[in-house]
Amino acid sequence: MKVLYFAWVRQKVGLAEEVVQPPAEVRDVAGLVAWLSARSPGHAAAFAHPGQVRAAVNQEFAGADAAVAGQDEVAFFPPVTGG
Amino acid sequence: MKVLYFAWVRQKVGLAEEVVQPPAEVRDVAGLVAWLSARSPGHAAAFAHPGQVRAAVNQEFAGADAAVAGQDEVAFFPPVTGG
Amino acid sequence: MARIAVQAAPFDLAAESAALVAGRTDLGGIASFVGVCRADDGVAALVLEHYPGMTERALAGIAAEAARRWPLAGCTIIHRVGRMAPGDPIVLVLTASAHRAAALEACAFLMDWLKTRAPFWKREELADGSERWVEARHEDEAATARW
Amino acid sequence: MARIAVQAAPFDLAAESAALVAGRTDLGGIASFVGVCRADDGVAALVLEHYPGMTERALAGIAAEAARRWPLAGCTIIHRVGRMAPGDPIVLVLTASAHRAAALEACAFLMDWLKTRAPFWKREELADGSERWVEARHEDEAATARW
Repeated sequence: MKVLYFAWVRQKVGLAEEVVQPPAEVRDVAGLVAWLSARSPGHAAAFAHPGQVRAAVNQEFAGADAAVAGQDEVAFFPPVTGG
Repeated sequence: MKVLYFAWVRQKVGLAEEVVQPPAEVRDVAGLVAWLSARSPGHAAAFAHPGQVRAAVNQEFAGADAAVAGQDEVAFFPPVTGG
Repeated sequence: MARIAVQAAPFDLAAESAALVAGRTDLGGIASFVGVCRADDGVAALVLEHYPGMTERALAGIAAEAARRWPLAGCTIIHRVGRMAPGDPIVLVLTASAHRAAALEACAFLMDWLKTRAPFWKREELADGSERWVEARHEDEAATARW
Repeated sequence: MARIAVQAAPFDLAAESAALVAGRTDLGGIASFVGVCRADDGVAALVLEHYPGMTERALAGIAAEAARRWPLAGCTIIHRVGRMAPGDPIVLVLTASAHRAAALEACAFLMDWLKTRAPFWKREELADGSERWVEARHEDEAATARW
């Protein structure tokens, strides 16, 4: 599973992307956030306030209960501010 | 009093503008229309359907009861179609 | 504040837009609308007539009304007159503001009001040599009334 | 139907507009919006970051939604990324239609949706050397919800 980070989420995690292999019990975005948060203090800081972080699965916006698995590309970022 | 005609009102009257001296009892746009209509068959044709003709007095849109007098500039034209 | 022009010559969207923002760093956005001569039903050309003097007054009044309703940093209205071919640009409205909604709404407002409150008249010349005056549309009155 | 671009380079409003109308005589109007980098509170520069791949998908999806809602003859969305100075243009939305209301409404819709549904993020660099991420605005969510 490829995980991407953008904006201040990227800065807090300290990585733009990483390839991870979460255990089988990680089935959705919320589960992945909990599992990623334990990887480093940076990850923990990035996900400290889940309400401030948005997710996309395979380049589509996704909620906390969206399924994640295998070869998915999952991204985490703040609410968007383009335009 | 200067009277201007535009678009098909101009074509029917056969004049783009004329200087007229209506009698004192012509006090408003409706009165002026009635008086002008008697000047020629062209005028009569232009004003045959008053609901299709709009007016401006001194370059401001004006209704049938708007006052007209002396040195006013009065214009008659169809509903506008710019843009 | 507004730049108003009635002219036979084409206008330059990029130059007009650049003039509106030149030297400013307080703008959030510039909205524009360009009205184009459409080739409806075999229309070969469109001839635009107007009421010199009143036209400029009416456009300036409409621009002033927009400036009362929205916080505009600037606004430009250019309307062409004379003969136009299908595809030719007829009218340009540009609005600049710190906020995008103000610029976009004021641009739509200016077009709606201009359609029903500025003294222009369109005559269509058809491919068969005949001509006809364009009639005012009820939709345009309705669009004006919504503001 | 839509032209979508995400690029560091500036865009050319006149060229993009001309490309949209080239060879057509069925258009009634072209609406545009250009979003500009504003110098709020001592902002020295703005840095735009995005999610390559998802950005283009999201913009194409928003353009397709606009085409479902309005009879558009064409639409262009160009969003810049990288470092921008106050006064620099950031985003261009262009819409063309036979009808002015469709072009103007679709242009406003595209900007509103783009603001909340395309993966871009802005970081402000301040004159004192510090930096901060721009926070999403509730007004933008409300503007998206009105459509």
